[in-house]
Amino acid sequence: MNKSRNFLYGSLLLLPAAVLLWTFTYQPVLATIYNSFFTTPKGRRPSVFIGADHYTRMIEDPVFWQALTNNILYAAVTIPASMGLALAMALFVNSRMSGQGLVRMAYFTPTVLPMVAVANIWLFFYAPSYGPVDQLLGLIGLGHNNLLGTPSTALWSLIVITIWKEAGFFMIFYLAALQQISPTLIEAARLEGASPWQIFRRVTAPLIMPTTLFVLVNALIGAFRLVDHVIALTKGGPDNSTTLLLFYIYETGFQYWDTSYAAALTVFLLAVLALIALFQFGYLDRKVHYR
Amino acid sequence: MTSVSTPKAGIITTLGAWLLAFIWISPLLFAFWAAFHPATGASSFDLFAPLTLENFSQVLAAAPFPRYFLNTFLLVSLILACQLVVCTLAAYAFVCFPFRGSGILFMLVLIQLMIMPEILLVENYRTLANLGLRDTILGMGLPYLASAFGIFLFRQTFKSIPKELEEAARLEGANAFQILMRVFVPLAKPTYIAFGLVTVSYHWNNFLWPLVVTNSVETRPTTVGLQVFATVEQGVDWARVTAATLLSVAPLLVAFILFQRQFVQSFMRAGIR
Amino acid sequence: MDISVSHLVKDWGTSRAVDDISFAAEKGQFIALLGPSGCGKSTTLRLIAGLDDATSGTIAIGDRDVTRLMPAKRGLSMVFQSYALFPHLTAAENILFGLSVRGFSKGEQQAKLKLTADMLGLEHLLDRRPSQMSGGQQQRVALGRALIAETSVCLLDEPLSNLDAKLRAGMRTEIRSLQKRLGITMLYVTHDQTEAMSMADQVILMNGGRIEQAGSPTDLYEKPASVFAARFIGTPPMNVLDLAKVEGGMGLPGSMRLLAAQTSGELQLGIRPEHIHLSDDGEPAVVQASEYFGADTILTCCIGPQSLQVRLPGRAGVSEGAAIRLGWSPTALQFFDRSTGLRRDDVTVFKNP
Amino acid sequence: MDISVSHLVKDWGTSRAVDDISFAAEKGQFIALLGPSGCGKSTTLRLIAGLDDATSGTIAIGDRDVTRLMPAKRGLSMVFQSYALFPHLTAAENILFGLSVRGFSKGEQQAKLKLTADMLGLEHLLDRRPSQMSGGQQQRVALGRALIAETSVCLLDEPLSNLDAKLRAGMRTEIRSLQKRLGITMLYVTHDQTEAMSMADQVILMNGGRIEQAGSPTDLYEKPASVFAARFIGTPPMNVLDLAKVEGGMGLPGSMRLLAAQTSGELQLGIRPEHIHLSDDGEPAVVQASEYFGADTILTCCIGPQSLQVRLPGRAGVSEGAAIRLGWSPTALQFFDRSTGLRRDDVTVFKNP
Amino acid sequence: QTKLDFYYPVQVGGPVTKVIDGYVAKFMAENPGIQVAPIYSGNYNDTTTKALTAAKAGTPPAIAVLLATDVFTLIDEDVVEPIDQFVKTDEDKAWLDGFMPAYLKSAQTEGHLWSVPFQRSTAVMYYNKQAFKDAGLDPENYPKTWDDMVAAGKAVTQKDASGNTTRWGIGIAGNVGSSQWMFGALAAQNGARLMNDEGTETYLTDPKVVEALQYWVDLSKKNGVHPQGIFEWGTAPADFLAGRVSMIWHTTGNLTNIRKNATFDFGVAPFPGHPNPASTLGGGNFYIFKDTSDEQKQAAFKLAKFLTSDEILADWAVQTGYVAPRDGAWKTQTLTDYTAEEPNALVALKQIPNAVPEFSTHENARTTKILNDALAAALTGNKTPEKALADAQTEIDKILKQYR
Ligand SMILES: Nc1ncnc2c1ncn2[C@@H]1O[C@H](COP(=O)(O)OP(=O)(O)OP(=O)(O)O)[C@@H](O)[C@H]1O
Ligand SMILES: Nc1ncnc2c1ncn2[C@@H]1O[C@H](COP(=O)(O)OP(=O)(O)OP(=O)(O)O)[C@@H](O)[C@H]1O
Ligand SMILES: O=P(O)(O)OC[C@H](O)CO
Ligand SMILES: [Mg+2]
Ligand SMILES: [Mg+2]
Repeated sequence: MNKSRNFLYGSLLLLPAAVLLWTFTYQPVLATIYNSFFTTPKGRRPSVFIGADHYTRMIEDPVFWQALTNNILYAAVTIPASMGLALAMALFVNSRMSGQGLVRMAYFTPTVLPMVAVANIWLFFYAPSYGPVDQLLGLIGLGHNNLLGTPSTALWSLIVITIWKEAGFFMIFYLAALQQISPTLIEAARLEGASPWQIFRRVTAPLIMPTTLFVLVNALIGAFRLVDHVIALTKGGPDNSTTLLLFYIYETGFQYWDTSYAAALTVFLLAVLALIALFQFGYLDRKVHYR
Repeated sequence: MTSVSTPKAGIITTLGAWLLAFIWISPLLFAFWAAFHPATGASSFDLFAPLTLENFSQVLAAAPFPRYFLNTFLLVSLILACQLVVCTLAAYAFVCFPFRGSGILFMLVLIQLMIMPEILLVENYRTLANLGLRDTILGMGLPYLASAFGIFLFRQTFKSIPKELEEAARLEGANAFQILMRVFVPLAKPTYIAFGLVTVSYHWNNFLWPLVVTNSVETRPTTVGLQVFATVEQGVDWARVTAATLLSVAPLLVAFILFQRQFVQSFMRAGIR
Repeated sequence: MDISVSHLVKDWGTSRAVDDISFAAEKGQFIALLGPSGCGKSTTLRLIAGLDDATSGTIAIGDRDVTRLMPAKRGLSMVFQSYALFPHLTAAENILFGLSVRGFSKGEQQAKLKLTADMLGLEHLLDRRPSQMSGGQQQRVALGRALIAETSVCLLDEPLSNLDAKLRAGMRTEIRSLQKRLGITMLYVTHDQTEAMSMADQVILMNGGRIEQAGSPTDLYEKPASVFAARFIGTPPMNVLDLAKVEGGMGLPGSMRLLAAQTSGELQLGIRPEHIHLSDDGEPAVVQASEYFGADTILTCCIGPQSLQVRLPGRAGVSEGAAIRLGWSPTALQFFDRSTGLRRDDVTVFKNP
Repeated sequence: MDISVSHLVKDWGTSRAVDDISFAAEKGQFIALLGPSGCGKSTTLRLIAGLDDATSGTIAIGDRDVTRLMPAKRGLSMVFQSYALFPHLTAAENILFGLSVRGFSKGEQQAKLKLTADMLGLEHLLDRRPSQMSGGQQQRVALGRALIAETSVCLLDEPLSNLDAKLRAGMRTEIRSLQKRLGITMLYVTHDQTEAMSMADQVILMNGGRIEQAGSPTDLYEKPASVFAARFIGTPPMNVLDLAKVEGGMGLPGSMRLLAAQTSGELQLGIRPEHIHLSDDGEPAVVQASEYFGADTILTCCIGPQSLQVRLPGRAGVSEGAAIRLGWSPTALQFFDRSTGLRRDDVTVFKNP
Repeated sequence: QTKLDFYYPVQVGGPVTKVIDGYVAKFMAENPGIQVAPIYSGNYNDTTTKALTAAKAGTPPAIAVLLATDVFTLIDEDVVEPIDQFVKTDEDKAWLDGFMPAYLKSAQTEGHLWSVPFQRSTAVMYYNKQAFKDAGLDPENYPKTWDDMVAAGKAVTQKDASGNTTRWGIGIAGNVGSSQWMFGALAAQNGARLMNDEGTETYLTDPKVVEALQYWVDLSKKNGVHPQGIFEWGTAPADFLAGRVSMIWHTTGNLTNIRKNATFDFGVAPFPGHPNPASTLGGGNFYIFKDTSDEQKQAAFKLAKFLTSDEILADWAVQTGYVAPRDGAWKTQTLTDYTAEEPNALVALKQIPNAVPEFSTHENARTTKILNDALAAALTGNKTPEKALADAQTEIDKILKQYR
């Protein structure tokens, strides 16, 4: 239809979303970048331009590097583990078995629970000596750990919680994808003599590839966004062993009140997310769409 | 749900699935167990400790959880209602009124899929303070009222609605608003349900941003309330903390258990994948 | 004139989908727009409906020039190939959609609904959703939605192509008799020549965005204006064979028999399968395949290097590889120019002694 | 016997989809399983393929009882209605899927691929994905995947129903000639009687899970075992009219003419539309509708209270409402028992003077 | 009508909020022109965060109870008024003079008094007399030196058949937000200070400070009387009450809680020394914020005075276990009755002369976090005490440089 009408209607309809997105996404991004070049205004010291000082400070900041390495380890473990488990769960739930509904519910339930609430339960699970996890470890002779209180295990403990929380969520996407696969395709493969493993490798897995990539992007974003359990369980400790990037931003901004340095850290996080976005639009969207 | 031709799972698969399910549900089972037993039972895990509702009544007496629920409910309703409207309008514009540059606008919108408001919490906090909306439910919801995810999802769904339906409505004399309300919206119902569920559970569970913007009991949502409750100066009392935890997850959990079938199905029908 | 289209052109980017189409339909006529896939039928229909904008040309409905009007203002109704029923509405709500968005009163709506439903035999289906109806029933509801507005022009885009063969035959007669009864003008798009031939008062045969031939079904069948028209119509279609120069005229290559008295130019011979019969003194041929359909048998035969199809009644009892002789009446022969593909009425048929 | 099925039964919960089916196919035969939607054709095929388990009965392929074997072990191949091509694989990879999962060497695979692709004319399509191919091309790839394994039995479930009419006719002859050339046994499910009639050596007509009639196409056409078979086959199908008692025998209600010498029981008369012609001393009838198809015209007429269809060659030139007279040869008449619907060969046709 | 927001650091609900609500109601009854809204905002950390957040946004609370140690941070952010500027009348002066100087000291800098003490504490040692008795120790003879504590710890520690410890000797909270407080005491016991009074210097590399940390680390590493890793402040009372740890260092503010829930005979002891006993002062003061109207400030001051009256402080001490920071309060009937019945309540008070201020510097949140991290690193064996403290000193120097 006619172009000016489209423009009028289109822009009117887009207006509310545009205003909101500008105010709470784009403008803050720009402001964050801008503020990262100034000192934090304190009641008695107005802010002054300091160029890239915050960024050099960042490079010298051991906590930042620790947060970054923690976050990379956190992502590198939680993402494949939760995706793999999610796929296994989806395959389980997609096959006919008794109690299928209950099993699906069990998998999915952690997803709907608030992370902070869940953290309280896990705090007990991880409690030294009487917590169930430690008792289980005790059974195999590895007992008496202060899992959350020891730097070498604290991050792993959070990783386990994250996997537990996220796998069920990703399962839904996989389940949807699996159900989208026409059963005749599986039948055709069976007729051709493919074993269950071959069917998975050569038919199912390629067909759910788009889902895998979609889930991957979500998981990547999540790995840099979810810090509720850090706040609730460890506050980044002990000795920063569980400090993740966003938690460090929160801590710097709202505990130390160094908002400008927090802005510089945020800019770094935004750059990471931009990389993910580039990866998605540049690579994933050009991936072969089979249907 | 399962198509008939899916092979029946073997015994090992079934056992594996059940074991995993048990592990996955055990934290919740434990919480139930601890919340209904006296405080001393919890940490020593005495299976035969007597049942009690004491913990719940103590929690309710100790903290204004009903108020927190109300706050969460108001917050979630506000966000959901606004998101539905704002995202529907935007998606409709992208699908039915494309103009020069709307493609680029859409790409811009997609950026917000990556940059959730909580990442920008320092700046957003400043904005909110300038608006004088700190420590208000509106302020807590405001950064989320336009959801890129919603726009993306609705656009996708609207695009998948056969063009002929829109054309048929146009031929029958329906105007743009009628077409939206009488054709697009009802047809996208599964997507709306799925999106609604995602939004509700996201904001019911959201913590960091509300933690930053709320100060008072009058605005604090359940998650923050629970965190404040569990932040100990005098020592953790597992029984009461699990009781409080259960209280705060209960509404969502009950809703989920009741509607899990629809939840999962609408998720799939909405083609979120 | 109820519909009149002149010099209609539609470009999609650089490609021309509709290329200077003009035709007119009288009130109460049933016009079929026929042609192969991609020839521009749907585009033409959509231009008339106003769903797309014409690049140039004019469209008039009744006596109004509607070229620039909105679809809803053109005073026509349309039935879509996919029916385009609203899946979330019941049959009744679907039929009433237009009246309801136009703000007709409930009473009026119900009265009209009753009439339409009676006419189409939909009374017991009114509460069902499209997903609860068979294809034929959905088709009827789509018709109902188009007819309830009582516009004088109704456009239909391949309305039967999603139905199975049996149903299609039934709906064909149903639509046609409805159209006659209500006296509305119908413009009917189809790529199925059987449908066009059996239903239309006038067939407009399109090819590559242009009109190839327009006329009554008999015209198209008996006097195809081109090889394209000849081969497009009829199952099996007309046989078109190259002719070669023979002593004294032209004949089939490899045969001495003269068929045309002409000697200049390159000619093609057209003959319909049902006009060929077994004949002891006919042209020798070899059977390549034989398909039995109960009422008829279709033979595929070779005469020299060329192959042609023959329709014989009942079970022919000729097996593959058999040598037979084929005869025809000279009046059954038609001629085409091999280079232009156009019909040649100036060729003298050579009458065999 | 290449396929032999005996007393096959399949229950879905409480409803019986396949009800005691037995038949056998000789090596190299083309068998069509024909019947209306829901009659159990696909279920029968899937039982034979081993995709579903039979409730009771046995299935043998070649000389092996395969009733309890896995699908892949039964030595057969299958073509699905939806083609079931793997969307992420190229045509070549689709065709080779079975060989590759069975661990054939690359060399063998390529050799066989070349043969199959040549045979089906797929050489230039081998690198394309299904989404980049037309329906007909996809169909060919699906056939290729079934044929490359060189099993002696191939099952096909409505392989052509997703194609348009023109393509369907082409593929029909292609499949049939391939089958003959390779000498494989094909079991072919269709609900389209034209397909079954024109392709099959033997047609198995199913209805409600049971076999209604099994025999050659000519048998089914000329000697339908029941009213169901009579009406299922032929376009338009056979006219089946109730007979009433008349002086000295039975005739059409409202007519004095005797048709059957019988007087007891309730009879129905069957006559095919193409066996009726206009005849000056025939039965009086009124034309209700006339459909012109070029080669033929189908008239729908009334004789007394009953309606029947008549197929006349060319343009009949009879308009609606005209009074005509219809004649037929006594040999064209068939009789059925009105209560059982079964064929009655014992009825004496009354020869009009 | 003047409206006041009053931030108070406690988990919402809990018995303590009822008490505060009661005081506020009483105050409002006496001052009909003032309306006070108490806002319970979590632990000290959260409350400081909230108050600062609010102040920066221009909507500060009129008055808040925040850690005494936050004084530098609050001054730097320029959000609080010096309290002494409200002190005009003689009566006010008398009120001010009634506070114990030890508690006032930490609130004085730049020549002003910035806050007034309210719920003050010292850290004390709770010990399980039953466990002492079981181990053959004299339950009344609590450990007085570091060595005593190790010895007692060894005596009460119990292991099961497989060698796993079922009861620990001593637990000192090492988590973020608590460890700096505990460590201040340890350092003082060894005769060292962690920082100067101006909050511009820290002395973490002082060998005595390092030695103090080494002692803490050795409690578990060498002597095996302390749980490994980080012992949590939050779970400490539960562990003590469940008999899993026989001695804990905790705030006196937990006395009432432990008194109510203990199922065994327990004692409260002053901290040991090496050789001189020492503890740290802790707890919260009233701060009055800038950026509110004069009426609100005046009303806030009135509230502060009301809540720090001898009667209220006495009642507060009974209700919680906190130390009333005014001598006058200890002379009230309420407290004399109470201490007669529960002499443990006096332990904290008696410790005051031996107590040092809690760790506090400019940018306190950040320096405290750095110190916490260093302590955690040492306690978990990631770094040696020297290295951990030296690293922390370097980091803190970078931050405090600008304030010197
Ligand atoms: N929206 C469009 N944009 C670009 N090209 C189009 C569009 N619609 C149709 N075309 C092109 O215009 C030509 C005519 O298309 P049209 O749909 O009118 O054919 P048709 O005769 O209806 O064919 P069919 O029988 O397959 O429906 C085709 O080449 C088609 O690809
Ligand atoms: N998986 C199944 N579960 C339950 N009932 C089934 C199943 N598959 C088929 N049926 C039922 O069995 C009967 C026969 O179905 P079948 O698919 O064999 O019919 P068909 O002859 O192939 O029909 P069509 O021509 O529509 O494909 C039908 O009533 C159908 O509803
Ligand atoms: O728990 P409190 O009130 O004694 O305070 C303890 C310390 O000051 C915390 O750093
Ligand atoms: Mg079309
Ligand atoms: Mg079928």
